[in-house]
Formats: sequence, structure tokens, C-alpha cells
Amino acid sequence: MLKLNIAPEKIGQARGYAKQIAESFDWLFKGYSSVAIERTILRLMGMDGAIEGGEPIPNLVVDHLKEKNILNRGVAYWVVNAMVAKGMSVQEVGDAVAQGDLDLSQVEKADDKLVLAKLDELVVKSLAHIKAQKGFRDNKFAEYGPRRRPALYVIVATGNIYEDVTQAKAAARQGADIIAVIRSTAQSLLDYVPYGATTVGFGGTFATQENFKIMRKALDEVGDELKRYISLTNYASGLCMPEIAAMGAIERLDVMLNDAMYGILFRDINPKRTILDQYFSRMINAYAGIEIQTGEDNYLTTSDAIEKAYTVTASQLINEQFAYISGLKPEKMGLGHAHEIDPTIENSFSYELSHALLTSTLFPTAPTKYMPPTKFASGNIFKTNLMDAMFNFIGQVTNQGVQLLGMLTEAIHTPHLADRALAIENANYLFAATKDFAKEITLDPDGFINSRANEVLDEATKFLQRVSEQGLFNAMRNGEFADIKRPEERGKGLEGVFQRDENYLNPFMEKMKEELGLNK
Amino acid sequence: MLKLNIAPEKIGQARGYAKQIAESFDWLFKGYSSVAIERTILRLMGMDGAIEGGEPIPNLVVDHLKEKNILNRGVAYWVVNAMVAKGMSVQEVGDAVAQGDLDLSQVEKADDKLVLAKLDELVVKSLAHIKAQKGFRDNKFAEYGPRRRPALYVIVATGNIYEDVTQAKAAARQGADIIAVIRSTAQSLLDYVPYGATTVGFGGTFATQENFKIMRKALDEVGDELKRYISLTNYASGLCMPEIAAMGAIERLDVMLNDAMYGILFRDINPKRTILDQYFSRMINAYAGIEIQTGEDNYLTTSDAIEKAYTVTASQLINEQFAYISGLKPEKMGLGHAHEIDPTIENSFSYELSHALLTSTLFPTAPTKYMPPTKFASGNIFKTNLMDAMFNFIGQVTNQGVQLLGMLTEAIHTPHLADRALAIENANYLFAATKDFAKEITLDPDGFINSRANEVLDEATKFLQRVSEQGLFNAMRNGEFADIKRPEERGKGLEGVFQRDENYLNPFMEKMKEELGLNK
Amino acid sequence: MSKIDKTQIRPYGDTLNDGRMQFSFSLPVPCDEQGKEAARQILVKMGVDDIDVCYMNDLHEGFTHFIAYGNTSASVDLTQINVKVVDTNVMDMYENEDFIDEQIGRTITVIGACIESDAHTVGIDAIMNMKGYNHRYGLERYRNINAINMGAQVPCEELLKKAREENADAILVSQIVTQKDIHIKNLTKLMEMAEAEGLRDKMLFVCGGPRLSHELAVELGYDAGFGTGSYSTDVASFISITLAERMKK
Amino acid sequence: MSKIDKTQIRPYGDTLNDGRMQFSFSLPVPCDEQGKEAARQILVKMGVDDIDVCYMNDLHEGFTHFIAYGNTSASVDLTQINVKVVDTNVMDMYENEDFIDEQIGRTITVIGACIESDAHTVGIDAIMNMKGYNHRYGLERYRNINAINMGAQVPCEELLKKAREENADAILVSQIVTQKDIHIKNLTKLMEMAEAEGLRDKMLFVCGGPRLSHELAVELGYDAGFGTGSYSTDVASFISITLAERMKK
Ligand code: B12
Ligand code: B12
Ligand SMILES: Cc1ncc(COP(=O)(O)O)c(C=O)c1O
Ligand SMILES: Cc1ncc(COP(=O)(O)O)c(C=O)c1O
Repeated sequence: MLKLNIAPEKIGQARGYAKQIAESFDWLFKGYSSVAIERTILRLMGMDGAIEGGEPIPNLVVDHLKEKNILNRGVAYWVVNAMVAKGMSVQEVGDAVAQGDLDLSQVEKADDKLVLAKLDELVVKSLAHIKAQKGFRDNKFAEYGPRRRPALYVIVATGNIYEDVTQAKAAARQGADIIAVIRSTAQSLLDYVPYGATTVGFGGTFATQENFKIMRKALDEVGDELKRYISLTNYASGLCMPEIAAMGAIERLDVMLNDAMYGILFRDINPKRTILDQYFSRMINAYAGIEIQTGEDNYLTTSDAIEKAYTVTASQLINEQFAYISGLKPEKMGLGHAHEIDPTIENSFSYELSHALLTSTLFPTAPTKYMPPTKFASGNIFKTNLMDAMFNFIGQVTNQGVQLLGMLTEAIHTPHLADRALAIENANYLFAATKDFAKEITLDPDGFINSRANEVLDEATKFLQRVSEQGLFNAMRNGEFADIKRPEERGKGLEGVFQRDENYLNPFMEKMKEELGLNK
Repeated sequence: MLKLNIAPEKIGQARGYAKQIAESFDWLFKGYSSVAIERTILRLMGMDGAIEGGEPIPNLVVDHLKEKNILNRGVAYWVVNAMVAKGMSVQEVGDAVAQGDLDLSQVEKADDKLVLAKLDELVVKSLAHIKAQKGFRDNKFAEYGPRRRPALYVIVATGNIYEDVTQAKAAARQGADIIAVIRSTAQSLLDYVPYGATTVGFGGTFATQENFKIMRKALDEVGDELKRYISLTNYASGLCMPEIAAMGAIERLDVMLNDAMYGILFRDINPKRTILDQYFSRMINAYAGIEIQTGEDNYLTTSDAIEKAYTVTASQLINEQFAYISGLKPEKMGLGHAHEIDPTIENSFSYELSHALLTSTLFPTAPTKYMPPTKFASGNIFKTNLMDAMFNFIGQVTNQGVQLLGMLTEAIHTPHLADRALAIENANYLFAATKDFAKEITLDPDGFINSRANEVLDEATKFLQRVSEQGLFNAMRNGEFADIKRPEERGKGLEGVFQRDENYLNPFMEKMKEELGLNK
Repeated sequence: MSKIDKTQIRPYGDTLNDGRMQFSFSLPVPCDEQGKEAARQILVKMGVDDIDVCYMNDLHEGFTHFIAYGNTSASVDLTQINVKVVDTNVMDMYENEDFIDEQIGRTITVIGACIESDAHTVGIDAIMNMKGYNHRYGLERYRNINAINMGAQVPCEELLKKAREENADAILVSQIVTQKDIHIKNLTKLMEMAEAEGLRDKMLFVCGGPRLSHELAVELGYDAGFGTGSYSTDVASFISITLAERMKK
Repeated sequence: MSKIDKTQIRPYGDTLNDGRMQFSFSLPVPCDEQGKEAARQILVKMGVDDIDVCYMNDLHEGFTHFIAYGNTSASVDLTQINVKVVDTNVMDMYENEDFIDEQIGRTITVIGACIESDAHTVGIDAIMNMKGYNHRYGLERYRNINAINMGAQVPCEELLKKAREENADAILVSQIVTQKDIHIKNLTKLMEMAEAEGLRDKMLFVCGGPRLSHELAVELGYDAGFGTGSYSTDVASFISITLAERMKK
């Protein structure tokens, strides 16, 4: 059996540091909220839409409360108060605020009991819908059978949601298990979620609720034909993490890119804002049965995959601990890593095997997300296809959860229709060819693969210890991660973080925590 | 360490049967000769050329003696007798016979001592040249370093020797270690060797001495530039086995396709003729330091690679024993096998690994020749390239001697210039990536790979036992090999086999046997 | 996605009618910017634009390999394309045997061969041998087909001689090697000889091979042609249905 | 092999001037003989003959993927192709440092950035960062180069502002994303702004990226362009030699 020789205590130690790092944020999770979290509450209550010019109603409502200096109590109270006081629906309140017809700070205070009752009604209804979506998914998997492992994950990235649908359906029929709709680059940095169906964008089109709905419908149709549930992925990361998570929960996405630190490190979003938002965002994912995926591959697109292998391991362990805090189960933690070793070096296969095995050893039940070669992909499509084959070989023998298929045209363009079919064929061939190979072999206990994995884990442990000693925010300030300095008081979106007052209400979070058993 | 668990006694048993099979041909080797052997003697003495119409002089001389019913004494005596009696050179004798100007049966008998002395002079001179060629090769390897293992072996097959030269030189510069010049199909069936440089042919151009010379010169030039000795391969098999071997020895080919049974099974050449010719042919190869390659791949182009895997093993063992009898050392036995398993079956990688390991386990010092996927290659060049990658992976980890590179266009055309470069790149990438992987792993002793290899060996042993009980010729008559019946008294070229009389002379064979230590 | 106009079909990369194609070829030019520009211009001359020569590799001896993407302006009218295809129903072996019993009422004789220089028997064997191919038995196994497989490198003369002797209902010819269009030459030769000998209309002439299509076969005067991925069932069905029809006339 | 006629360069498969090329493309056609014929006809319209559509695969949703080989009749005259290339000598870091000392006599200031929407910094970092790329140190390490790397997604305005402030000798712009020709648009924008601000002739403008060539760069008004596989040494040499030449004038 292909297995690493790693002392369980060593793993325990690394995990312990990561736990310490993640568990030091109680002050933040309990004491703060953000504009994104508040907009999420509005969306979960059922508020939607945008004004001409594109600004979403939830943004306008939150901005309004902020302007009135009463956001610290949370949107939930103010909006429901207006609903009760004025007998309006959620949407009517939102539209009226957006039109400037309603000043929430001026609405007479309704009876607190009535407000709470109304709120409860909204929460129950909303969470019932999400639970129904989860149930629907669970039933489909029960009916059609579970997802294969490694699952075949392909991206569509035409920049036009309708063209994406064609490609996604074709991909599903070609054998894909999971379709990821790549979003227009740097949507992370938008402090709102665009509205409606979109046909433009940059290397992808926007993550919008309508786009989610369109793609979900298409995949449900094709999935029923194929008698296979086709999973849908999009990105939560960025300034709207919890909002997009909520939209995904509502529209039944199945997988969400959701990394606890990606925004900070790779998008210069404020650390406080990110850690806070990811907390609620992941809780929604957990509640909705959505599998998250983390972005460790990003460490290796700029740094060397051997030298910086430990950063992947360290990040995975931190991501895991933050995920636990939000109520995610290991079965839903798609921790990331990537096959980015220079193909010209000797024994690149053994290096990669060692790194990939380390990931599946540390997270045996997680549907780990294995990213393909990208950095060393070249215009030589034949060679890139071979690199993808080695990647698929390793994905199969190390039992990765999700194989994010490499494209032979990685260095040239976002995938063409035929590129995806060739990628699926590549994976199917390699997976079948090496199906039980892992059962056949044992690693030399003192060999390179074992010692390399131990070395990476050691480096990661040392690193996590250093970070836990400094505290995550200080470590980021000091440039410990990805060689970039990210001070706590800098970065985008800090102004959207606020302290809760003693009357603050986030009834969704409370209910979810309760149901997820997070109130111990 | 990647190693099979096979009981040495089991291997010994299989080898024992093969030995019995091969060693039962003393009567043939001692009592018979063939027209091809006689032509070879003439060529080794220095006779060459062809008449208008293309018939080679050596053929005309042998036919002449046959017609005169005096061939049983061997050409050597008659030609040298004429030389001594008439004071002619070898070539003059040949030309005169060809022109009908000389009847060798009518030449007065010269003093036997003089004839033998002249003969000896010719033999010494000729073998000195061959030894010099061998020495040249040995020196080049000493100077530039030994061939890598697996060596990169590519074919050129344009059908035009000059176009072949361009492609061969380019291939050498791209990294090839061995160039095989594919010959026009079914040259096997010609009972003469065409003459001169040729620019036509069918999936290759003819094996001629001039073509050998042209290609040798080109490869020497490029090799000196690259500081790498580039080996040259062609085919001996067929009705001219020893003749072509002699030409290869003279022109310094380094590798020769030379299978003891190919001609019988796959070309319907007479069994006696083939076994007899291969004996002398291989002796020449051995003397000249030429590495032979056998054609076990042919079993799998028509039969199933799993079902008929044992035929490959059995044939390798028989080929090995015949090679020993001709004085070949294991280091020069390029026994063949092929990666021909249906890529759609599960665990094709493990199957292939098992079969390839069996070959390198049975013949650890032999420069085994590993043939690529061909049968399941399709017009999908991207997929074929992947199959070639798996083949290269296995070639590296099982330490094959020679990797006959697969082409991504295998199902379409004989290789284009760029196809070969992509094939070399594929091999170089896979070889480097998996360089020391075999050192890292151990096989499960009771796993599939081990038991599969044992199973194949068992089947081969049973088969060899059956053949040894019947005798090779009877087994062939009964269709034991490749499902084809080949009776001893049928097949092409039988009329070219004759019994030696008591005065028969083959001074080259005698000298070689002596020097190769085959006279014990 | 916009609607597809069947009269103007163009290649599709990731957007309808983008015309995107991939090219790979070698040129006798140096591996440098001048060579790369030569590669681009070859494509320009072929009506390609928006060209991205994304890879070049020195093949040595003065040659360079290029990989490129570009948009072609070429389009075809799908509605005007009518290819001849074998359109008889496909029956499995048992159905076919019954069909022969009922509609023909006697055993059919079929003679197969790889003709002339071609020695690739795997294809014709896949069609004819007992064992068959991909879970379809070959013609030899059909209860009421007398299948004679002459094997490799059969001269046209011999094939026709045998066909006459056996009073064949159909001749099956395989041609795998296509270098320098040798398959066309060989197939043409057989057909001309058959016509000269007056055999053409006495039996069905069927050919097959990886580069053969029904269209091409018909062009060469054959009754049917079968390419890559054909099965015994396709051929057997074609033969028995066509024979039955001819008998009716 | 026959002699190559440089005025009539054609693709080479395995015989001079055979014109053989490989094609791969998808069409919105069914995966059948009609679709295959459509694929063939696309190639015919592109001037290709002797076409072998050797593979087709159903991509579903009405599309089919084809792989084909064929002979193009296109040829180019290599003697007429003159591409502009950066032709300054390439010095290593130490030589270059000495050259700057001797020929320029002061520290050079170079400002780099990925402009506008582009966030791919690996390329410009390879040129500029201390560490460098493939055993060549980046410009930051050059003793007498003041290298300022502004990083990702820098608006043109900011880059030019910085260049003015720092009195830059050269600007280095990276453009990796090329979808919908965004790189052309961004590079044009920068150049137009530089001209409007009167900065164009005050400094060298150099750009780079995988789809950029010197030829294209010059067309867009830049002094030089560097594609895939460029090194810091190429760029540094170009800058110092060109600056030194300009100083002489
Ligand atoms: C196996 C093989 C051989 C074996 C053949 C063994 C045998 N007894 O058949 C051996 C090793 C002997 C061989 C020899 C040679 N081969 Co070869 N061979 C192949 C190979 C690898 C596979 C062919 C095959 O068996 N395919 C599987 C069968 C099932 O498919 P198929 O033939 O297409 O048949 C199907 C259909 O076409 C159709 N069909 C075929 N025939 C018929 C007939 C009828 C009536 C019907 C209805 C249907 C039908 O139905 C079949 C089932 O679906 C191909 C490469 C490849 N992967 O295609 C090269 C290939 C065909 N060979 C090639 C060459 C050049 C040669 C040689 C000339 C090499 C040499 N210099 O010695 C010799 C020539 C032999 C000769 N005189 O013909 C070239 C041909 C190039 C070209 N396009 O012209 C190829 C493409 C390899 C290459 N890239 O160079 N070969
Ligand atoms: C790494 C990478 C990323 C990383 C970038 C990290 C970073 N900090 O740079 C991340 C993950 C962030 C990323 C994001 C995206 N990426 Co990206 N990415 C790549 C990838 C894998 C490698 C690029 C690379 O680093 N190459 C290595 C360097 C050394 O080579 P180079 O850039 O060509 O640089 C050399 C030369 O060009 C030259 N050079 C370059 N610049 C300059 C400048 C000067 C002055 C000079 C002299 C020379 C020079 O010298 C360098 C050294 O030789 C490529 C695919 C590939 N293999 O090429 C895709 C790729 C470039 N990305 C792509 C896309 C679409 C995106 C996204 C839009 C995806 C999305 N929807 O989010 C975003 C967009 C980000 C943005 N706004 O630009 C596409 C672009 C398609 C196209 N042709 O337009 C590619 C081709 C992948 C694909 N097939 O889809 N990406
Ligand atoms: C975790 C994660 N989130 C989000 C993104 C991309 O989104 P954006 O470009 O909006 O930051 C990525 C891209 O690689 C990612 O890895
Ligand atoms: C051992 C051996 N000899 C010879 C040949 C080919 O030569 P010919 O076509 O003349 O039989 C082959 C072809 O595969 C072979 O394997």
C-alpha cells in the first residue's frame, strides 16, 4: 500500500499549532461584523435586486444604516423593525431605502417581541429553503450514487454565461463531475455582487445569483439525463465572501472556493475583514452542505514548488482549523495543493508524489483539491498534455478528492471545447491505467519520498510554531506568508468592519451555530 | 527497490527447456549450409557488385556452383581455387562467372596447400577489418562514454536513403542514441541483397551495403560533433540473414534485428533455412560486436497482449539460447517485448509493468528492446502521445536497455521530422521525472504485479516444456507458435539449403568459432 | 450561445464562429524570429488571421517545428453536404442468420483478403475470424455464411480466381497501408481486373481500412466501404440485405 | 534530400516541400460521415489537399472534434522576410555594470510594472527581482541600476507619474493576458498618454510578455519588445547600450 511513514505525533504537533492560530480569533468573531455580513443577512432574508447603474439594494441598505451610524446593531433589527412597523415586505423595505423614500433610523420602534417573531419567521423560512436545497442534493447523490474519487473537475471560462452553459453541458456529457464557472478576474475586490445574467468579463464572467441559477438549471437537466449529479463550483473569496456563500446556498452550488487567507495575501484585502467574513461565509457553506476549496496553489504560482512546499502544508492546516470553527466537517474540506514542480528537474515525479501524498496523509477524509501544472505549461501543447498525465497519475495513486484537470493549452488560452474533452480523456485513461497501483507498492521507509514528506512537514511545523507565537496578524505583518507584508490596519475593506453593539443581532448566524452544534 | 519475487529455480527450469530446444540443432549446424551462407562467404572474401538488372555477383556465383552440382563443397574452395589457378582476384572471379566467362567446375585444381593459404590470407584480412570496425566502435564508446540506458531508439522510414540521412542527423541532434533505418517491407523474402544506394521502397528503403555506408558516415559525422557515438540499426532477418549480418559487420552497424524464428513464423520462410542462417548470422554479429534485437513484439501485433504474454517470454528464452550457441554474450542480446495492452482496460499500467519487469528480471544484463504501443494507437495523436508516456515511464523504472520510441502519429504515417522530436522529448521528460522512482518502491509480494509475472512465467514454462518434448520443428508444424502451422518441409527458401560434403569449407565460420571460443 | 447557421459552419474554439484552429508543422527555416514570421505567413496565406505562433522548437538540420493557433475565415454549408453512407440496418449475428434463412434461403459465400503488397490482416481478421472483435463474432461463425479468409498479400489475380471457383457472393478487400496512395492504386487494379473478367456484376465488392470511407469506395466502383471502427455486423448486414434486395429484383 | 529553395518555403512532413501539416479543430456538426466531410471541406477551402481526417470525437451539444493531416499549397519567400529583432549584444551582469560605469557614468533608473488589469507579475519579476530567473540575476541586483518594480495592476497614469518623479531612463511594461487583444489596447493607451505628456522621448519604452515580439513592440511605438524566454541580461544590455548610443549623439 502506498503510504507515508510519518509519526502521528508529528502530525498532531503541526495541527496543534494551527489550532492555536485559528482559535485566537474569538474576540473578532464575537465582537465584530462587516458590511458584507450585513448584506448577507439581507440576502438571506430575501432582499435582492439592484438599481439602475447596478448598485445592489442590499449594499444601499447597509450603506444607509452606516451613514446613519446605526449599523452597529445590525441590519436585521432595522429592516425587520421597518417591516413590522410599516407592514412592508423585505423587498419593499429595500426598494424604498434604495429610492431614498425610507429612512430606517426614523422608523418608529415596533414591539421588540413582534420584531423578533418576524425575524424568526424569516430565518426559519430562509433556512428551510437552504435545507431543502441540501436535501435535494443529498437525494440526488443517493439516487445516482456518490461522486467518483478523484472527481473530474473542469472549468468553463468563456466570459459569457450562455456560452459557459454550452461548454459546461458538453463537459458533463464528456464525463466531468464538477463544473467550475471561472469568474471575471479580481471580482474579489468588488465590495458588492453584480446583478443579473452577465455576458462580459475577463477570463470568466461574474459570479451573480442569476448566473448561478442559470448554470444550476442547465447542470440539473444534463445530470438527470446522465443519471449523475453534476456539481457546480464558483468562488466565494473576496470582499463579498459571506454574500456569495449565501447566494450559493440559495441556488444550490455544491462547491465554493473559500480560503481563509487568500484575500489577504493575494488580493491585499484587510486581514480583519477577511478572517471575519470567512468565518460566517464558511458557516453558511457548512450549513448548506457546500464543500469548500482552498487556494494553496496560489503560493506556488509565484514561488518555487519545492522550496515553498511547506507553505502549502501550513496553509492547509490553518484552513482546516478555521473550517472546524465554522462548523465544516472534514468531508467538506477541499484543501488545495498543486503540481507545480519544474518538469526539467530530475525526479520531479517523486517530488510531486511525496507532496501529494503528504496532503492526503494529513487529510485522509478531505476531498482534497489537486491543481494541475500551470506555471511550467508552455505553448508546446503536446508536452503540457504529458505533464497533465503525470499529474493525473499522481492524483489517482494518492487518492485525491478532486482532480482539477489540466488543459494542454494552459499556456495559451482559457479552455476550448476540445481541450476539455482531451483533458477528460487524459484523466480517464490515467485513472483506469493506474487504478489499483497504489495497492501494489510500498515506499522505502528511508527513501527520498518518505524523507521529503517528513522534511516538508517539519518545515511547516516550524513555520506554524513561529506564526502561533507571533499570532497570525503579526506574522502577516512581518511578511511570514508568501513573502508579502500585510499589516492588520491596511488593505482593502477595513472600513467595512465594525464593532457590534450590545443589541447586535445576526439571527442567521445564531441559528446556524445552534444547528451546527457550534455553541458548546 | 522495484523487484519481482520469482523463485530462481522457476527461472532455471524455463531456461532449461529453452536450452534443450536450441541445443538439438547440432546436426543442422554441422551438416548443412545454405545459399545465403555461401554468398556471405563470398562477401566476406570481398566479392561485391551486381550485374545490370540488379542481380548481385555473389548470387550468380552461388547459383552457378549449384547448377554445376558442386556447391556442397562450399563456395570458398571453388572461388579460391580459381583465384590461385588463374591468378585472379576475388572480384575478377566473380565478375567472370557473372559474365559467363568462367566455369568454376572446369578450372584445373590448384595445389590444396596454396588454396588453403590463399583462403587463410583472405579470412585474416577480412576479419581484421571487422575487428578494426569493432575496435573503432569500442574506442568511440570509451571516448564519449557508454550509451545511456534506456537508450533512445528512433526509426527513419522515408523510403529514400538521402531523406533518411537528413532525418537521422536531426534525430541524433535531438537526442537519439540509436537510429534504425527501416527497410522496405518484406525484404525478408528477397533471396538476394539489393545493390547500391536506393531511394524507393515501401515504408522504408532497402537494406543495402551502400545504404549502410551512407548512413554510417552521416552518423559518424554528427556523432563526432555531438561527442556521442550514434548507433546504427538495420534488419538482418529473412532469406539473407548472414549476408546482411556480414554487410553490417563490414560497414559497422551496431545493432541488427535478428530473431531466430521471425522468418519462419511471420514470413513463412522455411524452418531449416532460418535456423541454419540465423546460426551463422548471429555468429558474425557476435564476432563484430553487434548487438542483436529480437522480434517478440510481432506476437502481440496480432494476438492479445495479456492472453499471449507467455509467448513473448518463451520466445525470448529460445532466442537467448540460440544466441549463446552463436557466441553472443548477454550484453549483446536485445531481447524484445512490447507495450501492447489495450489502454481501455483497468490497471493496464500494472499489467505492463509486470510484463516489462519479467523481461528485465529474466535478462538482467541484456539490453532488452522495449517496443511502444502501436496496435492501440489511434488517429488521436494526443492520446497516443499519452500511451507513449506510460510506455516511457515503464521503460525507465524497469530499466530496459533500449526504448524504441513510440510516435504520436503511429496510427497515421511513418514518422515526420517533428513527430520524432516530440517522441524524444516525451522520453526525456518521463525518464528524468521517474529517474530513481524504482529505487523508492517495493512490490507487494502477493500483489497483482508479482502474481501476474509468475503466472506468465509459468505459462511460458509449460509451453517450453511442451515444445522441448516435441522438438522445435514438430512444435512449429503443430501450430504451437503464434497459432500458425509451419512444417519443416515447407516455406520459402528450402531449396537453398544443402548438405555439406566431407570436403566442405567455411573458413570464416571456423575462424570465428575459434576466436569466440565455440569449439569446446 | 447564438443559434448555429448550418449554411455557414466555422470552427469553434470557445465562441460560436470564432474560427479557431490549432496547427502544427515544420518548416525548413531557422528557429528564430524570422522563422517564426515565416510560419505566421504560411498561415496568413491559408486565410488564417489572429495568429498566435505559441511554440517553436529547433529540429536541427535547418528545420523548425511550430505550433500555432489562428482563426480561419473558411466556412462550409452543411446543408449542401451529402455523403454516401452505408445505410442498411445493422443486425446482430442471430438476426442476420435468420434473415439469410428467410430472405436468401441458402448459404452465402464471402471471400476476404489483404490484396497486393498489404500484409495487415488484423483488420480483415476482425471482420472475418471466428473470434471477431469487440464482442462481435466474425463472419466465419455465421451459420449460413461460408467465409474464406485468404489472408495477407494476395495478388488480385488469385483473389478473383478464388472468387470464381467458389462462386462467391461477395469479395472483401482490406487495404491498410496508404503511403503514396497505394490503397487507391490497388483497389483500382482489382476493380479493373474484375470488370475485364466480367466478374464485377456477379458479386458484391466491399472494401475496408482506416482511410477508407463508403464515399471513396463507391467512387472507386465498389458497392460499399468501411472505415475505422467497423464491425462484422455492419458488413454482414450490408451484404445480406443487399443480396436479398438484388434477388427480389 | 534536394536543395532548399529559400524563396519557396513550404511545410515539411518527411519529404522536402510535401507541405504536410497537422490540424485540430471543432465544428458544430454531428460526429458522423457528414461532419467529417464538413471538416475536410473546411481544409479544402484553406487550400489543403490530400486530406486525412484521422480522428473525430463527439464533444456533445452538437460539436465534434477533428484531427487531420493535409498538404498545404501555401509557400513563403524567406528572403523577403525581415523581422525587426533586438540586435544589441548581450552582456552578463558584470560586463553590463562595467559598461554602464564606462559609457554612461551614472546610475540608470528603470521602472517596471504590469499595467492596467494585468496581475501576472512573474514575468516582470523574472526580469527585475534580485533573485532573477534561470541563473541570471534581475535588474535590482545590478550595482548601478536603480530598479523600481511597481508590481501588478498599475494604472498607466501612476506608472508615468512615477517615471516623471524618478526621472526614469527606461520604463518596463509587462502584458501577459491577451484575451480579446487587451495587451494591445493597454500598451497603446500607455504610449498615447506618454506622448500626450511629452514623456515619450525622455526615456526608453520597453515591453514584454509571452505574445509580444520586438516587431510588434516597435509597431506600437515602443523601443523594444521581449517575448517568452527573455532574460534580464537581454533587457539590461539593450537598455544600457541604447542609452549609451543616444548619449553619444
Ligand atoms: C499491426 C501493424 C503491423 C503488423 C501487421 C500484422 C498483421 N498480421 O496484420 C506488422 C508488424 C506485420 C506490420 C508491418 C508493417 N507495417 Co504496420 N502497422 C500495424 C499497426 C500498428 C496496427 C494495424 C492494426 O492492426 N489495426 C487494428 C485493426 C483492427 O484496425 P484496421 O486495420 O483499421 O481495421 C478496421 C477497419 O479499418 C476495418 N477494415 C479493415 N480492413 C477491412 C476490410 C473490410 C472488407 C472491411 C469491411 C473492413 C475493414 O475494420 C477493421 C475493424 O474495425 C498500424 C498502426 C496503427 N495503430 O494503425 C501500423 C501501420 C499500418 N503499419 C505501417 C507500415 C508502414 C508497415 C510496414 C510497411 C513497416 C515496414 N517497413 O516493414 C510493414 C508493412 C507490412 C505490409 N506489407 O503491409 C504504417 C502504414 C503507414 C501508411 N499510412 O501507409 C502504420 C500506420 C504504422 C506507421 N505509423 O508507420 N504492421
Ligand atoms: C501564474 C499565473 C497566474 C497567477 C499570477 C501570479 C502572479 N503574481 O504573477 C494567478 C493565479 C494570480 C493568475 C491569475 C489569472 N490568470 Co493567469 N496564469 C498564470 C500562468 C500559469 C503562468 C504565467 C507565468 O507566470 N509565466 C512564467 C513567466 C516567467 O513567463 P512570462 O510571464 O511569459 O514572462 C517572460 C516573458 O514573457 C518576458 N516578459 C514578461 N513580461 C515582461 C516585461 C518586460 C519589460 C520584459 C522585458 C520581458 C517580459 O520575460 C519573462 C521571462 O522570460 C499562465 C499560464 C502559462 N503557463 O503561461 C496563466 C495565464 C496567463 N492566466 C490566464 C488568466 C485568464 C488568468 C485570470 C484572468 C484567471 C481568472 N479569471 O481569475 C487571472 C487574471 C489575473 C490578472 N488580472 O491578470 C490566462 C491568460 C489567457 C490569455 N491568453 O489571455 C493564462 C494563459 C492561463 C489560461 N490558459 O487561461 N494567473
Ligand atoms: C481561493 C481563491 N479564490 C478566488 C480566486 C479568484 O478570484 P479573484 O480573481 O476574484 O480573486 C482564486 C484564484 O485563483 C482562488 O484561488
Ligand atoms: C525481427 C524482425 N525482422 C524483420 C522485420 C521486418 O523486415 P521484413 O518486412 O523484411 O520481414 C521485423 C519487423 O517488424 C522484425 O520484427
